[in-house]
Amino acid sequence: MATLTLLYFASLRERAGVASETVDIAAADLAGLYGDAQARHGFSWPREHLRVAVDGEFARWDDAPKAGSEVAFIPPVSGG
Amino acid sequence: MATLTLLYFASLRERAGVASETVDIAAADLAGLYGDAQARHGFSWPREHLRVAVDGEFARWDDAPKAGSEVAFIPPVSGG
Amino acid sequence: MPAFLLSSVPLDIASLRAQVLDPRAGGYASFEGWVRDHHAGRAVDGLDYEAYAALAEREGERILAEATARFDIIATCCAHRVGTLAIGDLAVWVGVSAAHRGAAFDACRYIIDETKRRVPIWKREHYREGDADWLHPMAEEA
Amino acid sequence: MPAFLLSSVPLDIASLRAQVLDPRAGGYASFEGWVRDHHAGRAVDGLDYEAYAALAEREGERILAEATARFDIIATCCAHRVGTLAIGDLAVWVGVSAAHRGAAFDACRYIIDETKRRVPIWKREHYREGDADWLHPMAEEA
Repeated sequence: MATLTLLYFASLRERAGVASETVDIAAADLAGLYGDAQARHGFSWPREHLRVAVDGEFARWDDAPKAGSEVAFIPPVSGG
Repeated sequence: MATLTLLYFASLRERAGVASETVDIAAADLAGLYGDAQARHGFSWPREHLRVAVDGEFARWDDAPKAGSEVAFIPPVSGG
Repeated sequence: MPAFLLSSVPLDIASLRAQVLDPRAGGYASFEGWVRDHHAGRAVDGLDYEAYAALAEREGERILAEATARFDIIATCCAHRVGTLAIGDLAVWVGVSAAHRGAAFDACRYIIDETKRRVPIWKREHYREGDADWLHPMAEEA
Repeated sequence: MPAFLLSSVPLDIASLRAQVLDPRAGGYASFEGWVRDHHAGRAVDGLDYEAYAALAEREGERILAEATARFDIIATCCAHRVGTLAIGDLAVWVGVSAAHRGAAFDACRYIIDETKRRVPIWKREHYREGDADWLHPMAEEA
């Protein structure tokens, strides 16, 4: 089965206990991918408050997961 | 007769050929003082485009000249 | 190409500033964000910044390009720290040069506003009481 | 007491900036005016600044006090060169620290705008063609 890499940052990373993990592509879109990760790690963030990025570019939740890609869930930012 | 010191800056200084001069107080107000200086040095600036200061503070053209004071005619500024 | 830089070592303001110097420039506006000793009523001892580096640099350069297109400026640069910072440390620096000051101010403000809003960098505050928290502001920050 | 300084030697940005550093400050905005190589379509080689020092410092400090009263800032300082300057030289520097960036930007802009409008300092431009002129702008400068 095809896999991709999930990246976690800040409170998501702390909650997941890992900065990244390689997962099988079970979901049909990035939204489904987040739903699975959310269930697995108990993330409290509803998807509506996050953004998603693929290979270092912002993406859309209804994009299909690509094998070998790097998918990041982006909680609200606080730089500056 | 009482005297005061006139200060000239920038193009007024160049036109007058001096940075300061001590003059007898002949005029009744600072406007008159400028009128005299204007006639003496051929300043092209109408008084309406200048400000006047006495002893390092902005003053009014209808203020009376004070003996021993320092009066500066301030052409439009261009700092910064 | 305007540069958006992430740095894990202290920012050198003099060399950042030198990147935007230009003989055509009459005005230069800069902004610095410093770590302050309090936030939302709590005493703060220091903080960590974490970034999604690949996306942060790309999104940051997009912001600088937008500012260059939108305002009549000559050069701009932005740098942001990652890692552990103490009170008073420089967290972010923005510099903009322009022929006239209005464009320099407007672009500088645009860049810091958009950087805080869009660039994937996160702050974890260490409170004097001993706990720490990642900040994920939902509304526009104060 | 916020300081407005006239200097006949080059401004030292690092030590000026140090005057407004404060652990309560989260934002710092600064403005620099540089001598540029052209003005009103003419090539410029350099310039002289002349000030009515006593009044310039007093009016400058009045402006800094106004900014402090009007905006929620922590500290501010402004310095202006007098004497002969070359292209690229720093002519004026303004720095403002504040808890939040909006006040820092607004105060910084207020201070440079009012300084250019009110402080008795005059600029004499040297043109590449060899002549020179005192600038006495009648309308708001560009």
